[in-house]
Formats: sequence, structure tokens, C-alpha cells
Amino acid sequence: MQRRSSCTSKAALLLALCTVVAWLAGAEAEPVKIAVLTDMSGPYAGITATNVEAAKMAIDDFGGKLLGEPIEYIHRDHQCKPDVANQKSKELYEKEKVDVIFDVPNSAAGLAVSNQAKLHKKLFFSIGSGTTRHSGPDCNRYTFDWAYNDYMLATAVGLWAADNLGKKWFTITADYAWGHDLLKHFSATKKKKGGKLLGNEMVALGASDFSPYILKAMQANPEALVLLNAGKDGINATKQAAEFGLKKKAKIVHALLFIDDCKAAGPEVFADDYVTGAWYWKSDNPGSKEFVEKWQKKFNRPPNWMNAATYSAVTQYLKAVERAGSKDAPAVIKALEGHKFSDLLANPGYIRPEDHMQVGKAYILRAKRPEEIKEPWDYFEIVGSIPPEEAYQDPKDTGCKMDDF
Amino acid sequence: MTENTSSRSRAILIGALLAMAVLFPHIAPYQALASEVLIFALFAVSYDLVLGYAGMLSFGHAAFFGLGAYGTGIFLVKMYPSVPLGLLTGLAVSTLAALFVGYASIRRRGIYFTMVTLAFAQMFYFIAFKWTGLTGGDDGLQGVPRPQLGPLDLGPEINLYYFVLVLVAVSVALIFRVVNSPFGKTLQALRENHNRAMSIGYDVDRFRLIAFIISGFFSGLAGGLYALLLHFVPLSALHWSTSGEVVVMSITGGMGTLVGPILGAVAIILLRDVISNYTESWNLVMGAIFMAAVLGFRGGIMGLLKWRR
Amino acid sequence: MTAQFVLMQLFNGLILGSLYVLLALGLSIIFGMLGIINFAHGAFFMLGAYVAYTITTYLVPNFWIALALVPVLMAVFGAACEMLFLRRLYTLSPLYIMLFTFGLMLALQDVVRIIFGSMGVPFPTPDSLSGAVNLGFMYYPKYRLFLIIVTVAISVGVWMFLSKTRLGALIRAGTDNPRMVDALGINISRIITLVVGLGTGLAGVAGVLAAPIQNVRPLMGMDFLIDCFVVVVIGGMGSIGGSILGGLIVGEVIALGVMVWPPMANTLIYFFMAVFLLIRPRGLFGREAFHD
Amino acid sequence: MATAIDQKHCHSGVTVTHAISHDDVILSTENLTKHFGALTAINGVNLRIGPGVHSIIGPNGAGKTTLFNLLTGFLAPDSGHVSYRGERISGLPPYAISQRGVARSFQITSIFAELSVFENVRVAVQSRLKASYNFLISHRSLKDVERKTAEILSRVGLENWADTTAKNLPYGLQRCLDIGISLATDPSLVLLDEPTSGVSREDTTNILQLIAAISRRLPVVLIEHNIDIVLSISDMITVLYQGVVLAEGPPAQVRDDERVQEAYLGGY
Repeated sequence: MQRRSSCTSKAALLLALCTVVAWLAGAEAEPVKIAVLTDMSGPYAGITATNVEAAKMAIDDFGGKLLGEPIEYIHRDHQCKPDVANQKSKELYEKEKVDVIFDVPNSAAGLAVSNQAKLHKKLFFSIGSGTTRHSGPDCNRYTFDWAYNDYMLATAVGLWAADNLGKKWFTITADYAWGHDLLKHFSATKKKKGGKLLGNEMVALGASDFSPYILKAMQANPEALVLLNAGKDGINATKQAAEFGLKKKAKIVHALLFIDDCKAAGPEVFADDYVTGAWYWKSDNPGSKEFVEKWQKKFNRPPNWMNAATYSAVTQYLKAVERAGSKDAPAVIKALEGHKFSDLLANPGYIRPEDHMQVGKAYILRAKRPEEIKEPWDYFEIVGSIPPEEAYQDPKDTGCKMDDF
Repeated sequence: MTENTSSRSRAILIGALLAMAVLFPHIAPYQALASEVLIFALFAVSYDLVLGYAGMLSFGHAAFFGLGAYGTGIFLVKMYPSVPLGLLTGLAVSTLAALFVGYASIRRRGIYFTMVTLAFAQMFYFIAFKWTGLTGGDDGLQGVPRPQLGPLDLGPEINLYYFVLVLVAVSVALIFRVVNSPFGKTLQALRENHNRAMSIGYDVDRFRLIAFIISGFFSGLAGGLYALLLHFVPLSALHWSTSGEVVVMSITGGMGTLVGPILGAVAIILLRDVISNYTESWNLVMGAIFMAAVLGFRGGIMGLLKWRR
Repeated sequence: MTAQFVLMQLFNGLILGSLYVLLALGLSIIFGMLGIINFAHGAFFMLGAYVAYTITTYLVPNFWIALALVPVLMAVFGAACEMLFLRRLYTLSPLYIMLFTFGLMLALQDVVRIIFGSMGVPFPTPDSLSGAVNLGFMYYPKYRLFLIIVTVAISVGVWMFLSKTRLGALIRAGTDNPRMVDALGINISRIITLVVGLGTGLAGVAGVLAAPIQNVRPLMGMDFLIDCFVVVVIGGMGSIGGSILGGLIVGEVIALGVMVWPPMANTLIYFFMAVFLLIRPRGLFGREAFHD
Repeated sequence: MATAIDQKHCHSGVTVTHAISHDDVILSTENLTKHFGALTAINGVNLRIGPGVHSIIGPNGAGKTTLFNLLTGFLAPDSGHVSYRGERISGLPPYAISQRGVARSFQITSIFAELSVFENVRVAVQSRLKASYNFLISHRSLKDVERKTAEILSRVGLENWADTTAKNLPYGLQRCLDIGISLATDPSLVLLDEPTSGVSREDTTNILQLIAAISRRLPVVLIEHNIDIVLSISDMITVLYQGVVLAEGPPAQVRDDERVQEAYLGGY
């Protein structure tokens, strides 16, 4: 009896010990958990909701396992509201214990999540939000800015337009931080290229009637009308520019335009317009074709460049964890900083250590006329590209002071 | 008569509510959400003072919520990192705004009152939108700190929650007191019959104005706490949709009951958060819930509870 | 700033005003009848555009057929909403009916998003109306001129209907005092159904007319809704003439504001409304509000 | 019923004097005039109200309610003025006039529908206190107010209905409550606008008794349609016709006035 009980107690002790060891070991090999936080039901949902699929595809293609454990994945809808984004990022970092958050379109939302990343000492890859503050005054060690920013959008197409469309420009700018940012960089490009800005019109967000601005632009008689707006504002402005016959006299240059916009408004609206893109689904970067094929098979349409950027960011993150041999934030950050790579998005791509901007070539796209479109969704033609050194601001000038961990 | 039993059952109710509030962050989907629920509960209760008790449909309360948030946030970011002083600044700004908007709109009645409040709120929105140097414009006021409060580290969400809980509980208790004061009783009378109240000697507009200011004060507190919770102030705090949200919370919960709007805020914020994790069509679900709520249980959640009894 | 530009801008104000007039007319008569702000009105506007899109894309590729069908279909839809739902709510505070229309708005917008996507759908200008005509002082898009003409025609039509026909007289009486019509032994609930149908039909027409010059998307009504509140308030709640005049005033205030300080243009109308209401508490032609 | 009225008439009849002496005038108007667009609702009315029951009669549209609204500040006169105890009160807002002691009831029952009967009266009693602005104490702490409320309720015969929601009261009792609310403000003059309209016979009796009781303490101005009631209860009658005073005097005199009979027959 006595012996037996001591036996059982020894066995219990052993069991307990085993459990503790197993738990400790388990803690050691906790799986990598990644999250996509994006707009799935708000105004950008049409572009960004599918980023969720891009991230899943990237994990699958990576093999689904990392550091000997299956990669975990979760996503949340921030509804394009910065306050919701902020709250959801806390849920993801604290409750869900994710190691990294991807995407977060909308500048205010992106900046708020970047701050949360810093507070929680976890990673954040900004994809959808274009503000240069991510790699500028608001940069921090935990935030990486992927695929594009406003500087690149405005500069690349500006440089190209100056050489190919003419130097007399008229701009119509969305009157909020994003538009002002674009205008600033666009004006700088204009100066560099000796272009001439005939006029600029600030348009209140949500204005549905662009005709007065179109009329002013027409009076100025520019060679290119530059629309520093996006989404429905871009569609409204372009529709109305065509209506007033402006398109017969000048080319239209957009700051941001997706194949999804072309599908929504109809290709005739944007025919012969120009825009910068970080990627196009007809590009021949390594892995691009395979990605597009897979996507086509699954969704019966090609991916937009946000999807490709998400795929690329997730893949590069997973590879960095693999290189670092740990999901520990500082280790992964060091593995990312200064890393050069080639993938579907960027060939070559480079993650600048100074400001955490991921840079690559910027493509200049021309929207095809309806009769040129031979394949569904093939709305653009790549007409040129701008090298990263020209498309992105010199890290010395961005105003980023990278902090320690 | 029933005085004793009702006060006992009230004590039990309050105790149960407080116990739930203490446990709440541990059962809520995540801790920060629990704080958000409390903050909007306070906002909804202070709004109910105006809508439910004084019978004024304000569509401009986002102004006081938002200005409370900006006042607090700007003080903390640009002047001095002290939570009490920050909140006081927010309160001062929102109360002044309520005085100003109230004074200009209080003589209008019905839908015209609603529209004047909306107009003023839109102007504040516009000013915040344009004055980027002070407010950060549509990027929001980023990087609001949560400085140490005496021995209390407000950094961890759970600590902030209890800090918010204390302030919200005290505020709600105060609003309960207001509602059951001679002043509050007068408000209800003039809500019921404006002319009669005037004919028995009440300066109706003055009562409405005071109620409006008290409501603006507590809305501003909710806003200030929101700035602390988020670590930033979103411009959307001033947007008319925020006003719409608080109206919806009040009506869904049951106007003129105080407890109702609290339940409304809890239900709407939790539901939206949870539903949006499962479906992109959460707007459809929320819309259907509102319609069903009106068709099915009239008088809001409180009406439903009463009817069950 | 040339005189030509000012003139053109006045014209643009007229276009914008026309859309406001059509939307505000519907919003205003529903308000007059039920004493509620119909939050679903913007969604009805959006729905009108999408129904037109569906007709022209999947049934008959003809803008004119769509323009004729949409108001009828939307009126039936509005009347159905009234008979199925709103009718049960008249004993409640108008606030609950407002909450209902708010829910209806969210639901309708989301259903359209689920079916057609959030990016919107293309809607070209009908061929016969594309291009511009010379007005002497400027070239102006044909479609916009057409829009003004249609608005004038509809406004006059609604006006005639309400002031010259027996049914219209009943509606006006009902808007003034629902109890009185009931006392006259006329079935007020049928009149209410009619008014909600008429208002919804008007929102639908506005939707079709706006489609060629707007991005047709699920949230397109939201931008207009709040502006229309302003129109209706400036015109005076429940007043037909007020809606027409208010719509044109707001359209012109925005258009002229654009010339002075564009970023302010959309906020200017709120400032205008606040000042206006301080001077004229009930708007241009307003009566005592229903639940005053 | 007739006997009841007769009795009341006897009671109050004692105090009647034909011409009110200057000292007794509580409220007077001078050349009071009010236009609504082209319509002149009140035209140069000179009134002198003294103790007892002073009835204002006249056919529909004679301007009786407009007159009340002018007296209580709900309307401002276009010309002329109203004096109350030697002070000019026209132009003052209604609440200020109420605070000076003029109470009124409304033609259409005007109570606080969703509040309890007790609360209806309580809030009126409370209106005399600065404490009405106090939002930090409990309304229950105003004990004097509660005591006085109970007293008023028993005066108007509603002591057993205190906890009932006002809108659920039988109609006749709602009219009593309406009068009770007016009395609760501690007035020195009461204006009653058709207190018996739409009320059953039985309730009419109660209300008339109530009015008689009130008139023993306070001057009462009464708008009334029913000529029989008016003649039986009034000490003084003013006949309004198309905004003008047609006749004025004690009941007997007015009853016999030919113009009055003509106007009344024409008016109906």
C-alpha cells in the first residue's frame, strides 16, 4: 500500500515533469502566426478584400510549414475605419498573438497600426496605405512599407509623362492628406523635368461633380491632365472629362488606377490614360506567370497589383523567418533589412535598411482602348518603367530616423 | 409601498452590472474592445439625456465626442503628458462647443433643431479636416501617449480598462442623478409638453440648453477616453456617421431609460465586432437586425425586457 | 475668372440642383406624410441606377426603356416596403421608423454590393445624348442639357399632379393633416402607400439620370443623402415648391462656392443652412414639423 | 345638475359688484390688437378683470383663445398692452408671466402624458423653486413640494390616481388634472379655456364645483361655450364678437342684450 502510493506519486511527478518539458519545448517551437488586416466591406474592399486570398496562397506556396510547425493564419476586416483598424490590431497582437500584420489600406489606419506594432514590438507590413510617413517621419523599426508609396506613384508617372506626353500639365487634386502628398511629389518632379504646371484644383472629398474643374482645365489647354485622386473620384472625374471632350485634346494621367476600376467603369472611360503600377499581371518576373495562372484558375480573373504585393510581402516575411531561424521580431527585422531578392513583384527588389521601404521598378501602364483588348481583364499595356533609384525618394531625404528595438 | 423592494432590486441590479463590468474584459473578445464598449456606453447614456429625457433629436453629437477626443489628444501630444489635464482640456473644449452649438440651435424645434446641430457638427468636422497642423487632418492625430497616472501604468489594456470603468461608472451614476433630480424631472415634463411646461413657469429653452451642455460634457469625456484607448484620434470621430451611430444605439437600446442605451451600445459594438469576423456582409446583418428590432420588439431592448416581464 | 466661366458654372449648379430637386421631392413628400427622415432614400436612388444597369445590360440595351421602367419598378418597390413594413410602425415614435429606414439602407447597400461588387458597374451615356452642343457662349454636354429638361418636366408633372388632380389634392390634404383625411372617410393608408411609392419612384428616376455621369456603386446614395437633407430643410420640410427651389439654391451655392474656395464648397451648404435656419426657422415654405 | 349650478351661483353671487372698483382690478388690457395676416383676431379690446368668475364668451372664431394667448404671453400683441397688478406684462415670455402668478389651462387637454399624475402636479409645484435647476440632488428630497402636491391632488379629487400614468386617466379626470397643474403654480389669477368641453355631464358637475371652489379664493377667467353654465357661474361676462367686445356686464344684463342674442344666433 505504502509502496504503491509512493510509486504512483513518483509516476505522477514524472508525468508532470514531462508535461512541463513538453510545454517548454512547445513554447520554443510556437508556430508562426500571420494576419491580414484589410478592408473587406468598405470603399476599398473591391481592391483589397482579395489580399486575404493572396496571403493564403503565399503560405500554401511556401509549403505551409515553418520552423517545423504549420504556419497559422488569420484575417480581420477593418471596414476602412482607422479606429476599427487600431482596435483589431490590438486584438491580433494581444489576443491572437500574431507575429505580423499585413496590408491595412487607408493612411490613418496604416499609421495607427504602425504605432501599435511599435508598442507591441511585433511586425507590420504596410501594403495598401500609400502615405510616405511610413518610410518618413513616422517610420519605426517594426514597420515595413511594401511595393509602393505616394512618392513613387507621382514621381514615376511624372518623369515618364514629361518625356513622352508633354510638359504642360494641369492637376486636379483630392483635397486630403493623400492628395496633397501626391501633389507635393508631383510638383517636385515637374521642377526637376522643367515642366510647367498650368494650374491646380483642389477638390473636396466626396464631391460628385467635377465639371467646374474640368472646365478650368480645358481653358488652360494642357498637354496632360493629372488626376491626383482615386477610386470613385477618379472614375467620376474621368467620366466627366470625356463628357466635356477634354480627352480629345489632352492625355489623362492617373495617380492610382486598378484593373478593377477599369472593369467597374468600363474600359472606354479610361482608354489611353496613363498610370504608375507596381506590377501588372502580364509582367514576366520570376514566379509571376505561375501566380497569375493559379489565381485565374481559382477566381476566374487575374490578380490586381495589391494582390501581388501581398503575396510578395508574405513570402519575403516567411523567407526572412527561415533565414533568421526564429520568429523573434528583432531577428526577423535584421534578416529583412538590406535584403535583396527577386520575386513576382520586384525583379530585383531591395529592402532599404535606412527607412524600411521595399523598392523595385515602377511600371508605366497605358490603358488600352476597348478595341485593343483581346483578353478579358487585359486592360493595360506596360509602356515603360522607371528604375527604383529614380522612382523612390533618396532615403537621406525622407526624414526617417530609424529607432532601436 | 414598493419603495423598499424597488430600491433593493435596484441595488442588486447595480451590483450585478458592476460585477459584470469588472469581469467583462476577461470574457469580451479582447480587452481593448471592452474599453470601447464602455466608452460608447457612456457616449450613448449622455446622448440619451438629450434625446430620451429632453426629447431633442440632436444629429451633431459627434462634435462633442470628437472635440473631447481632439482636446485630450492635442494636449497630450503637443503640450504636456498628463492624463487628468488632458481629459480636462477635452472636457473644456467639448463643453464650450456644446454651449455654442446649443445656444445657436436650441430655439429651433423638431427636425430643424436636428438639422442645425448637424450643420454645426459638419463645420467642426471641416475645421478639423483642414487644420492639419493641429489635428493631423484625415491622417488622424497620431501618437497620443498614455502617460503614467501616479502609480498606475495605463499602458496595458487591462489597466486602461479599469481606469475607464471607474470614470464611466462615476459619470453614469452622475447622469442617473441628473435624470432623477428636480432638473431632470423638469426636462421630462418639457419633453412631454413644451407649451404646458412654459405655461407653468419653466424657461424651457434654458432647461434644454443646460441639458445639452451636460450631455456635451459627458460626450466629451467619452471622446477623451477614446483618444487614450486608440492612442490616436481618427477624424471619423467628428463625422456625422458617429452621430448616427449614437442615435442608433440609443434607439436600439430604448430611449429615455439610460440602461437601454448602455445595452444598445454593448449590443451593437459587440455584434458588429463579432459578425465582421465571420462575414463581409456584416452591414446586411446589422441592417436586418435594426429592421427586425423595430418590427419585432418595439421600444428597443428595454421594451423587450419589459414586455417579457 | 471669365464671365463665360461664371455662366458655365451657373449651368453646372443647375445640373447638380436638378438631381437634388428630384431626390428632395421624394424625400420631402414622404416627410410630409409620415413625419420621418427617410434614410433609405439614398439607397433607393442607388437602386434606381442598378435596376437601370440590369435592364440595359441583361434585358434590352436601351437607355430609354430603362428610364421609363425604373420609376415604375421603384414605385412598386417603395409601395411594397410601405405595405409590408412601414405600415406596422405608424403607432410608434417616428424615431423607430427612422431607425427602420436606416436598417433598410444598410441592408440594401450591402445586398447590391454582394450581387454587383463594391467597385461599381459601368454605365455609358446613351449614344444619342453623348457629345456636346454649342450654346452660343460655350459648348455644353448634351446629356446635361437633357438632364435639366427632364427635371423640369418631372417637377412640373409632380406639381400638376399634386395641385390639379383630385388624388393630388387628397395627398396634399393628407400631408397637411392625416387625421382630417381620415375623417373625410378616405382611406388614408392607401394614400400613404401612394406617396411612399411616388417618392421612391422619384428617387429611382434620379438614380437612372445620375448613372451616366456618376460612378454607379453601392454607396453612391450616401454622398447625396445628407446634402438632400440640407435641400429639404432649406426648402421647408414637406413643401413641393420648397424642394424645387431649395434644390436649385443648394446646387448653385455649391457651384458658386467652387469658384471661390473649392475645398469649402461642400461644407458651405451646411454653413448656409445654419445661417438660413437662424433667420428663417422653418425654411422657405416650411410648416410646423410633425412631431414638434 | 341644475340645482348644483344654482347653489354655486348663490355662493359666488354674493361677492359680485357691478362695476369693479379700480383697486380690485388685477389684470387689464388696453386697446389690445392682434392680426393674423389680413384677419384681425383681436381688435382694440379693453378688459378689466377683478375678483370672482369672469367669463369670456362668443361664437367660434370670436378670438377668445387668441385673447388668452395674448394675456399669457404665447402671442405678442401688435398694439396695445396687458397690465397685471400694475405691471406691463405683454411682451414677456409665457414662463415669466406664469412666474408672476397668472396660471392657465388649455382648450385641448394639456398635460404631461407619459408622466404619473403625481409627477404632473409635482413638477408644476416645483416650478416655483430655483431648485428646479439643481441637477445634483434627488427630486425626492424636496419634501415640501411632495406635501403640497398631495394637497393639490386632493383638492382636485385625484388623490387616488397619483400613480396612474396621466394618459391613462379617464378624460374628465384629465381635465381636472389640467386644472390641478394650473393651481399647483400658486397663482393669483387662473385662466381656464373651456374646461368642460367634451366632458360627460357627471364630470361637468365636478369640474364646475371645482371652479366655484377656486373662485372663492382666486379670480378666475373662464372661456365657456355653454351659455347656461356661463350664466349660472359667472359674476361678470364679456362677449367677444369678431375680435371686438360686443357687450360686457353681469349675467342678467348680458342675457338681455339684444345684440348678444343676435350675434349668438348668427354665430351658430
